[in-house]
Amino acid sequence: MKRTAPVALLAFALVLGAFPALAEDTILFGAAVSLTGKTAKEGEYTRDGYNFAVDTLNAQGGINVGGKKYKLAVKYYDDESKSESTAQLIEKLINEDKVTFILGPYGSAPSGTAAPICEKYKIPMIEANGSAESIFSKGYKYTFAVLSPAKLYLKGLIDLVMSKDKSVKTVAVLGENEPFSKEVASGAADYAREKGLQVVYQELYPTGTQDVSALLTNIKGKNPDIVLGAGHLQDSLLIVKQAKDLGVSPKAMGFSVGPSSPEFRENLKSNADYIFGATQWTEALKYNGDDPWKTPKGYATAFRAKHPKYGDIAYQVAESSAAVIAFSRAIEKAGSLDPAKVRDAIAALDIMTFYGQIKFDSRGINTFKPMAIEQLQPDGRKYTVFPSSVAEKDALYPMPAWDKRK
Amino acid sequence: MGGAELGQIFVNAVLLSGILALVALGFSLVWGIMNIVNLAHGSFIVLGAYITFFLHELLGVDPFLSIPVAMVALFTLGWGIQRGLINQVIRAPLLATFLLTFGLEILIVNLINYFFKADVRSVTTAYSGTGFTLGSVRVPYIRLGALGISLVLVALLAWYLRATRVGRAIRATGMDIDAARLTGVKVATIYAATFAIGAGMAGAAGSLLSMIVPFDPTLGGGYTQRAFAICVLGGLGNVANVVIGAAIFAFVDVFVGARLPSLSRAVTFAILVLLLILRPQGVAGKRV
Amino acid sequence: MSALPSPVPRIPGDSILEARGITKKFGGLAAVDGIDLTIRRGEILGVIGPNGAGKTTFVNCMTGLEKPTAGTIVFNGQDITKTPSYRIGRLGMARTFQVVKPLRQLTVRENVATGAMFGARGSERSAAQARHEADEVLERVGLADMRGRTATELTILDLKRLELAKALAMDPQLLFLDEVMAGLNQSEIEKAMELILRVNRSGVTLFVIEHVMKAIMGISDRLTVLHYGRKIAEGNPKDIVESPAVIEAYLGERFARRAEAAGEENALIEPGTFLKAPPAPAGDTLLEVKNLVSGYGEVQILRDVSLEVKDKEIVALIGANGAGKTTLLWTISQLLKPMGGSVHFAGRDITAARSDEVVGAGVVHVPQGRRLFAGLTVRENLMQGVYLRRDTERIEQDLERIFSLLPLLKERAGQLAGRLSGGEQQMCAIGRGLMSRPRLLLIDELSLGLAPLVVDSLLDLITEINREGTTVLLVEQDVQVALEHAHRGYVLETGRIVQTGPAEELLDDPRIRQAYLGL
Amino acid sequence: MKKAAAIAGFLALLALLVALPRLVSSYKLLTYTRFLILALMAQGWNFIGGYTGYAAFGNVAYFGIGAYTTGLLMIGKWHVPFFPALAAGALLSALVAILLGLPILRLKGHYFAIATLGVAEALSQVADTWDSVTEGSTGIDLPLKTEGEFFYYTALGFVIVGLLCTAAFSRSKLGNGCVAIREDQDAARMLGINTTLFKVIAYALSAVFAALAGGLTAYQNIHVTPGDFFKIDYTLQMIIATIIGGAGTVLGPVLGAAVFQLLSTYVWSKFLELHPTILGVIIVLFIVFLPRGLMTVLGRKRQRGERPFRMSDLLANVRAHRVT
Repeated sequence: MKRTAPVALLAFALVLGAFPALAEDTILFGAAVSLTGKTAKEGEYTRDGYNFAVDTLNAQGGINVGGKKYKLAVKYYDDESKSESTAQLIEKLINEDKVTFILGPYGSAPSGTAAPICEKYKIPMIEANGSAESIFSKGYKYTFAVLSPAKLYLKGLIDLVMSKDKSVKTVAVLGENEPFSKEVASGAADYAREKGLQVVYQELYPTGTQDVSALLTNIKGKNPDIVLGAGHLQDSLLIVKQAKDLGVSPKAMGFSVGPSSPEFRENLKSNADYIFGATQWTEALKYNGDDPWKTPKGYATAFRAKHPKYGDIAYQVAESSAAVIAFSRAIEKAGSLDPAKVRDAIAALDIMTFYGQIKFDSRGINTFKPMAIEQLQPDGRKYTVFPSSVAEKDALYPMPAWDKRK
Repeated sequence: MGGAELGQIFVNAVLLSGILALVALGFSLVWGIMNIVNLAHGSFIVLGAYITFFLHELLGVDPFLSIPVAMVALFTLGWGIQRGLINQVIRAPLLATFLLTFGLEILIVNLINYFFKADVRSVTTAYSGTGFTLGSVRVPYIRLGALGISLVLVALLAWYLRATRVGRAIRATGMDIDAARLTGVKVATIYAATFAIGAGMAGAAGSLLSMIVPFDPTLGGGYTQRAFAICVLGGLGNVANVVIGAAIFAFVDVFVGARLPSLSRAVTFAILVLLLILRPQGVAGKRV
Repeated sequence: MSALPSPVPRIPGDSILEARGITKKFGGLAAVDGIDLTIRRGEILGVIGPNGAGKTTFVNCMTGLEKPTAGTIVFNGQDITKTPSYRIGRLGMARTFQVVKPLRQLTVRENVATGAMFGARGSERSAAQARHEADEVLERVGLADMRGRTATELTILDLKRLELAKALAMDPQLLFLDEVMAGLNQSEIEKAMELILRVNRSGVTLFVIEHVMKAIMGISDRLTVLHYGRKIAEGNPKDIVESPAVIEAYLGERFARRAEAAGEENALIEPGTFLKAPPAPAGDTLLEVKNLVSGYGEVQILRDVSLEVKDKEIVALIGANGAGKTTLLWTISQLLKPMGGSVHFAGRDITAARSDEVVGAGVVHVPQGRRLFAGLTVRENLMQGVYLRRDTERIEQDLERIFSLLPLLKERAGQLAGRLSGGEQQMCAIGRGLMSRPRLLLIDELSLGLAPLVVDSLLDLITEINREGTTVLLVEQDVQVALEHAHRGYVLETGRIVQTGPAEELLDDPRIRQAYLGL
Repeated sequence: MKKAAAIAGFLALLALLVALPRLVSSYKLLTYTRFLILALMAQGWNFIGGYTGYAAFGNVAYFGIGAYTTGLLMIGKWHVPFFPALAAGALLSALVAILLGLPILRLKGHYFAIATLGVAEALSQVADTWDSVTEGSTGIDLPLKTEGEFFYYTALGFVIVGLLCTAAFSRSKLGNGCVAIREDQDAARMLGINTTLFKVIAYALSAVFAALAGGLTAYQNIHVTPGDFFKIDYTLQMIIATIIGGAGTVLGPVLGAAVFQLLSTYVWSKFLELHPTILGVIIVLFIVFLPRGLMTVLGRKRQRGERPFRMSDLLANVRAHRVT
């Protein structure tokens, strides 16, 4: 007995130490993001975004649920950028770690596999990084996305160019054969047709493609006014590099993913100039929201204060923070932690934030927030150039041919 | 497609086959001599790419000049891995060595990921993307240079294996390990040298790729697969076969890519399987 | 062999297998060259012939493992020339492999059961019945107590038995035995012979390839002799071994004449019939092998071998196939690790050395079957010989030296070694050995599969290099070739040295003929 | 006597396995289900890779075919119930395996490996682009099925059937013939074995198991995309599991699957960022010290009177497979 007593104590301590998250006044969120594998970088953005919002809210004393203050905490797992792992980890978060709510993974495919699990346990998930509408076409009730849907990504760019130049006629669209990019590509192509442009080239290339010279050669033959790329960062970089290799010089060139992240310029140096990029959010936008940071600027400053290593802030960070804000507001509205109640509160949510309006349509997508377009300009900086209401600078158009640059 | 396009696509294919030849060179050597399919080959390529990248970023070394550094570094690593690990299981069943190298691949890739993070990198120099135009056909300098260096290294290895004492011993060991012993060859050393050379070549390939494609720690896997396919297409046992295999692969890939991009890999592999069934010893190779 | 059941009655002229004009070509040369052969039901047909006579290839053709280039095979009145080998097995033909082919990871019982499952009566048996059948076969061949062992754990004798058991389990009517006795010692051979006779008496027709003459003489009803892919003799065993053609094929032509002479009463042998090897120089011991024990895995081949080679000597090591000659050389050059005993070279203990150290010490091994690097040119093969040499400046002149000794190689210098003829390959192999500047040259089966003329020129070469100071240990199955050119000789039998002495004494010793022809 | 004890132990284990869903959280249950599914794949691979000795590197193709056939039959205009759909998937896989096997099983060693790998890659891209049928990279969604027990019991059932099949196979003429082929094709032929036929059967068997695993996983994950269901990871996992456990043994694949799945899950939850690295190290160590799998430690046949395994044998293993 004498001997066992301390052991028992120790064990008890361990048990307590093991579950700090379950301490009374904390709401535990669960998230399976990619920390290794193909999208490890974006996964890191996502995690930073979630953490930043949670810390900020906690610093303000947490959130108020039915007159009681709760702190927030997030339990993370690494899905290795493999969506089948996501499903498994969401199960783990819900069953083992007993999380109350789920914050989405990075990417459309993982979100696609996470959604049914949340549906199965009736645990609401707000995700910030999966905008493929295929996720929301299944009528899931517990999955919501704060970001604008894939098909809108390049819409703004087409509008922008057409406002600048009435003479544009032709568009080429190439996309990665993967749910999200596929939707971006077809969305852009459809919108271009709708606007009376002629889509002279529309092809999908397989994920992991290391050489697009063949596609670009075909495109060069068609000599389109606009070249749109819908893939991931790596693809966008590859397309620009090889476009220069092959002297493909359209009047405008834009991508769904890539230009908005700092690595784009780090990789391409001055070759990144004049490239347009779609973005869910930039710190130049002029929203005035009701949240700890109010404006994009406010958010950016606060975030940089915490993460000096960041240059400009990738939109994945902001939208991830936005997901946490949306959750907190919905929970406060519901005034309870009951998943069903919170779910309904989310569905009914309509708030303005530093990230823009957050309001979900019947499927759970935030179709109310517009996309913005950025352009990398020769001064080495990146400017929001669309929508014009919030444009920091006028877009440089047309893009000078590669060999005409000094 | 028009004549101009055909010409351009043809040139693209030629340039691509050069790099692919170098990618598959070390893989083929190790397979041919030691009968090991080295799944860690891709991770060696990635290491080469990172070496070039950091030398360029931090010390401003011109990527082409960093190739020898990458080769030496990978050579050393390869030697160590062979003596330390692979040599321990080299006589185990085929799949054992296969999985050992697979484990190595996971290990190396994720160590890179852990230390250098998953950021996408690429080496961009003042002359990146510049080139000259023949008629309507663009020839970018870097890819041309890559082609040149690949061919030089291929030739160098061919010469080394043919004309030097150790090179001859390497080929001899690959043909008859016991007879080689009877001429005084210490097989463990020769194997180490073979594997190290293979790794060194992978390093060089990595250096070149770092200028051509944006990369992250996961770049390698795809190239291991390509190397595998190229060796089968070309056949083992001769450096020249690698070039042939690479050319076939590149041309199929590029031309199919130009017609139906989304099916390029399917078609390439379909052709590969057919070739295997019709000519198991490879297009150029002798049965091994 | 007393308690044997009585022979099965034979219907004269009733043949179980008719082979007509069987030819098998590999590349250019014919390993089997138009052999006609009939096997009578119920008989034991013995087949002999020097290595490379095409015996095994012939069996491969009969059993469908290789498709003959020409000729027809009729088994029990049915043409099976084109039948796939697995069907042939089911038709009631079975074989053993000279190089045993056990199913290594399987137990002895499973090995044999496999035969019982798919053999002539396999279809009638369930797997379980097959295993039961296997046990009975194992009893018959005396492997019953090994049934639980995996094949990898068996000795060579048991592996041979297993080979036989697998074949028997297939309930064959005709069984091909390919050198089941090679490497067995006397008492083991006795056992094997008895076993084979039992099998035959139980109604199985046998086609027996064997080098151990005593055995083949003991069991065969008829004897066929193959040489260079042709049938050179067939008939009653006694007559066959007396026939000069056969003795010549085996022991060389002068020996043959001597045999004839021996036939006549006290005939005189004119002097000079034998070339006498030069008198042995009195050098000090260069190679000393003491009580060497060696083999593969758990299988002992060398049981206890001691021999010594003096500086500047040519020593011949002779003995029947499977006596352990090659094993001895492999152990000396450390391709096999000795299990016991010691090897000293020039006073230095090399028992536990690495193979490259042995070569470095000056012991160079020209292996059986040449083992050239087929994909390297002749020149490259020769140059590979200098791998360990540091005296680069003298290498070129050595190469010239080799070329002057073997002008043929000079002509072929640029060719791939794989494309050379047998003789040229042997030259190249010796050349490769010489390029290492050996103090002791180990040559394994110099004359194997080579035409007499070629052999003679090679022997002159050996004598030449020996005169220049290279010591030679020559392993040969051709007694005459070996002894005529050596100073001393050793006779190896089933892993032991049974006789030694000056070469010419051994040449005259009738026991040698006996060891070979079992007379 | 001993036998009785063994049977008792087995029944106890079985009882435990059956009771498991009552005892553990549904996540743990999911992990066990994953292990069972991996075991199922490994059992399949064991037929062609373990017993017959052919390094099949494309079995994920049959996993994918099983998944898509099951899925497409369950949704769309047919609404076939799960089990018939699954059976259809298995059948189709077997058919494909037979047609492919006839030509490619003539290849040996690495060449067979790359051929199978190539087939898998090609199929994956076909699924990726054949929108009209597979909805391309977007993938298809099966009806939502939430009871974890269902998948657990189904998988458990299949694995037990798999064990019985493997046990029967290893005792049957077929199994015996396949092993003979692995050990020495010439000898096998001479023993009267129709090698081509046997190889194809073994290959088809492995395809059926992969298909079952695929269909089950599809129904469990609901969301089926080419990217997820044709990825080489599955092939590698089934091979690793089999090798770790012991290729060509009855229990090996299941044992290996358990070790691999549970180890990786554990490492996963413990090391947020280093887990793949650690997994790599584990694989490397396994291969170096036990290149022939765990069954060489546990599965020593008693009637052969072999001594029990000693730690020193690990080093012996290394020595046995090294060159100097």
